[in-house]
Amino acid sequence: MKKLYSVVATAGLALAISGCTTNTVSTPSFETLDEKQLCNVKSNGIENVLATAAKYNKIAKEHGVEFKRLGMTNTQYINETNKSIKAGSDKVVLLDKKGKATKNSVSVEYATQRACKFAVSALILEAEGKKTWRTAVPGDGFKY
Amino acid sequence: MAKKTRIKAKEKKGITTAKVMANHAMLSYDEAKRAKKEVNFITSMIAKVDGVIVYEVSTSQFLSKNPFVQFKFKGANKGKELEFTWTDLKGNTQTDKKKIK
Amino acid sequence: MNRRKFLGLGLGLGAAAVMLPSTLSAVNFRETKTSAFEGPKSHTVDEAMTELFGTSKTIAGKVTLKAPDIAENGAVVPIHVSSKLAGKTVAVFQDANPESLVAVFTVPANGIIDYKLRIKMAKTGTVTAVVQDGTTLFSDSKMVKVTAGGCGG
Amino acid sequence: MLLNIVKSTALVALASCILNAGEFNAQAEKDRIALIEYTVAKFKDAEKNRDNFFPYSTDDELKNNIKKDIKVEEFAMGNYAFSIQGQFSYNEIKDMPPYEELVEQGEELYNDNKAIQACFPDTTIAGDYPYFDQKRNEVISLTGAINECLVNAGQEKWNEKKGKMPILQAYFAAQSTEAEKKVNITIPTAEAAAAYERGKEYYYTQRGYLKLSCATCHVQGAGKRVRNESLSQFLGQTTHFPVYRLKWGKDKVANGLGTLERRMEGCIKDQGQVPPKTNSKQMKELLYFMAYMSNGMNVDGPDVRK
Repeated sequence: MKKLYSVVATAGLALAISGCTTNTVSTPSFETLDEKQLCNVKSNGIENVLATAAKYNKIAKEHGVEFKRLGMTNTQYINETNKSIKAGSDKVVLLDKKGKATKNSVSVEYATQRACKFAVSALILEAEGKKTWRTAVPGDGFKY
Repeated sequence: MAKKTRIKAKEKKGITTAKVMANHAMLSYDEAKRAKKEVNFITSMIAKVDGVIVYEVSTSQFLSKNPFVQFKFKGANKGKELEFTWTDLKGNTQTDKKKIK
Repeated sequence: MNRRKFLGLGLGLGAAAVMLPSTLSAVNFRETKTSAFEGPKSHTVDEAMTELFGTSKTIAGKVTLKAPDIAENGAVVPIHVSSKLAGKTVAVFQDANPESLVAVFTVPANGIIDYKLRIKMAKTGTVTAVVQDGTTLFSDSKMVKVTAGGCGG
Repeated sequence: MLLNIVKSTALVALASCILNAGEFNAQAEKDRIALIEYTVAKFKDAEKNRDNFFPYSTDDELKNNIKKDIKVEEFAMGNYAFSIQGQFSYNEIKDMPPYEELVEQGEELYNDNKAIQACFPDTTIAGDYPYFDQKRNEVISLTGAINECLVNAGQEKWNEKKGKMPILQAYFAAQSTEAEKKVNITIPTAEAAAAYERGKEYYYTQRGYLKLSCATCHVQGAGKRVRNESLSQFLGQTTHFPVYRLKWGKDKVANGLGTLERRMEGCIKDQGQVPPKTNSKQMKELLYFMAYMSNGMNVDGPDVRK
């Protein structure tokens, strides 16, 4: 019986520790980020929105929740947008999955807004996911 | 073309079933053009037991890469050797043998 | 132009190689019916069939063709032709590629019409199997849908 | 050295499993049984259960393309377990699969490499990975163990996704299948249980710009379609790796075979997310959780997919 107690205690402790580490990684405040306001290029300006994108994407990357679309990571997307701005171009050339330039491009404004949106949503999604994931588990929160 | 043709031949109730997978890129005209390689594919396959033809097919560029064929024939016993030969467009041929189980 | 020239050369070599071993009884359809395989006019199934058999009139039935409704991958489409007919020649056609004749089997004395093979299809099309019994052609057809299959990398 | 570690951990794992069975793996067992119940119920009769499970599927699909009364063991076949349409091709290709020569190459790789032989004296171990190493307190994947073995012997690491790695693993899988081994994942300690839970959270958490979780498609979505793809069910998802995919092998047969990690990476990319690194803790814990869910099922690799 005593042994069982100790087993339960260590298990609890381990769970607490692991739970703790994952909790500290995601600050709850991310859930309340206002993506529309933060990523509005017209009211904030392209440079600021791109800086916001870079800031939050860095955190998303550390948390392992960075978005990727059509072979391009959000980091690549931000880098390419920065390059275009520096070069004075109003177009961002999209890359393929090997990192090579494709024939397709988008406007700097669109790229900036999307990069920001992706960075912020990744963190919001992560924070929401902490609360909602159990609703998908059969035998737990998922009822059918 | 050094790779062997994979052959499995089994006899049951007088009927032998042979499964064969040849090793060939089977580059069709379109594929060869895209890959910038010379077109080449198997154009004929023949199988024999004791020198008697038991399977014969003329093939085209539309067989899959490493083409697989299965065929059945009567009259061969376990222990006999099945001899399978293919010839491709460039005139390469390869013959492999396998005992019928 | 180049292609035809090359083909001619290839066939010549192929024929020479085939003649060497004791395959004298073999009917090499690629040699005798070149036009059915590659002929400039034989782009449809009907035309290729006419080149090969002299007619494209077939009776549906007595031949069973099995093929998937939707191919897992157009590069590997399994086909199964079987028949109880005592025919001597079996041919497989398809209309998904520019040229339609896929394979011609010569059924040997001990042979059974029960053939499997795996073919390539560039797009959705109909596969047709024909067995020649005497002067009559029996056939079965099946439509195979080809899509770019499989998700994820 | 590694052999000793493996041996001792295996012994400890076995012993602690007997001692603590029903303790550290209690939650995992509950999850596993709940998943089996759900999957079996869902595919009992798709047409009858449409309101519950398949509200968007067509009549034709439910009636003609989803098999009824599927046995638990059959779920290891992926979507071919239920998809009548896919079964013809699958069975035909399985009859003489393109990976046979690669299994033989895997055997040669094994016979030619003394280090690998020393690390893996038993070749029927495909169902025992990933396992939780109690000394190191981490999940060890088969891919990770093979590369570690090579590095310890002063050899170069192999690509974790294609090439020699899945070819050797195909040999292990074929040997395990032949020996009729079953998936046998243990959860020996509290730390192992925590790793399992983290893997579970990953599987069920929505990610990427499409806001999909693995479960969206493979638990709730199993049996439904995305474009023309029948989504496979989670149960039995890891039993048959490495897998030969027709699309991977399109240009070169040797490239057709891929490890479980290669498949996972592609799947996670489709979620709209940057996948975790092949040998990262996150990936290994995810695989650990997934493999546990197939516990007790037959190892049946390598296999072929579209």
